Amino acid sequence: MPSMIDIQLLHTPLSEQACLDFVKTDDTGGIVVFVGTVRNQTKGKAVVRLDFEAYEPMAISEMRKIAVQAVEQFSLKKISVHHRVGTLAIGEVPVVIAVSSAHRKAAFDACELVIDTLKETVPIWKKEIFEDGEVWVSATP
Amino acid sequence: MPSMIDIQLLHTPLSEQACLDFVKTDDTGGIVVFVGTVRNQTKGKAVVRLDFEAYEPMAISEMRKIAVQAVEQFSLKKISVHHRVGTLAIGEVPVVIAVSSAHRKAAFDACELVIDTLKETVPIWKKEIFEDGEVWVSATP
Amino acid sequence: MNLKVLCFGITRDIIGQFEYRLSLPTEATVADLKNQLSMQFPKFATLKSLRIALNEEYAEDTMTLKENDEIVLIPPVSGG
Amino acid sequence: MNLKVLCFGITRDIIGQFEYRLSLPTEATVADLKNQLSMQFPKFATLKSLRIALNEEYAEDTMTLKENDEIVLIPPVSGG
Repeated sequence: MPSMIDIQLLHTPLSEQACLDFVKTDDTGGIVVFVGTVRNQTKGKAVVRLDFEAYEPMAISEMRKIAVQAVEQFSLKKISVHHRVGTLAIGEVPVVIAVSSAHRKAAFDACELVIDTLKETVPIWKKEIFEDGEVWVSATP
Repeated sequence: MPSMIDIQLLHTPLSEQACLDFVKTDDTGGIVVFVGTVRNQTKGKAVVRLDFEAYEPMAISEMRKIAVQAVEQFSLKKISVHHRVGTLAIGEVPVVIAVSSAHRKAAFDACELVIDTLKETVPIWKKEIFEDGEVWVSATP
Repeated sequence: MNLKVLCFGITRDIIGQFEYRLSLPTEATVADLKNQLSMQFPKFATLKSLRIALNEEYAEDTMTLKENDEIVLIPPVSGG
Repeated sequence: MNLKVLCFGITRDIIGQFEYRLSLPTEATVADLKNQLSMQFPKFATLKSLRIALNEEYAEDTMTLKENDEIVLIPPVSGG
């Protein structure tokens, strides 16, 4: 199912429109898109920027596994998952997930499962940079 | 809450990016977008085009009611609902709904409730045009 | 009293015009209007539902109509 | 046998380098590697979790390591 699935790990700004354009088909009933953004604070502490790094070949293969599973489980028409690495400023977009489906309920459920699973299994890490220090997100309790 | 809510009923093509740009804020954790598209068939019968019409002032006020309710129920940061009227070709976009929230679960739930409710209460009608006839969608059992 | 009713979607096809004028007794309700339309246009019975909007709000069957109300027929909606 | 381990995220900060070389007995398992690292770097105990990837796949603790495996330390991920 390669032509139904578009996985990209990019060092440049993501395009939501590129993901949307990939998943649009003439027999699609609904498209759902999740867009992550870099927040300006964590637990009230101001964030200056985020640094993302990935174990790139495995990040791509794990994203692909999630996409294949979602296509099968929800009978998706198409899916596009783009993740960015490198330094991101507040408001920039680390991840875009777009799915298309004949039925919108399946599209919502699939998109939510993909982002939930991505955050659990894909080897990508982010470090929050504050004015007075930095921390690897979720690394320690 | 006017500046948090963007409701538009348009006679021109919709821009998903415009909806996304409206809902992005520096304190957003996640954005969810629903994009409706015109399907090429209904129950196996080829669709040539769709004609949408609206009772415009009430369509806008009903969309606004849904948006206000969603912002309150899900503590959304922002919401953008754009609906198109007129003649749409296969693949064109009749509706875009974008919501932003501190937590992505709320964004998914809100976006799904907004499109579900829009399809029940907003006075907009679509007529499917086939090669050999036309039918008002959902009008009769 | 004389009323003007705006007809959208399939109701315009059934009635054959967008602005439909009819007379009802003073104090007539939304239910009375629906009954009158059903008698004059039997095809209304084929609709899944018919709601009436009064002045841009959905109206209950018990609400009373007034001559200057903006009255709109709302057949099953299908936006999105 | 001589192994090379790649360290991402906080594991690179703890170990102080991206490529870390160590020796383990032949037939050593993923669990043995984790134990060795925990002894040498007590800070590993502060991590929420530590997974090992072998050749771009998550590895079970019981799997046996080989000299040419691509071995990668996967601290708690935080993409998205």
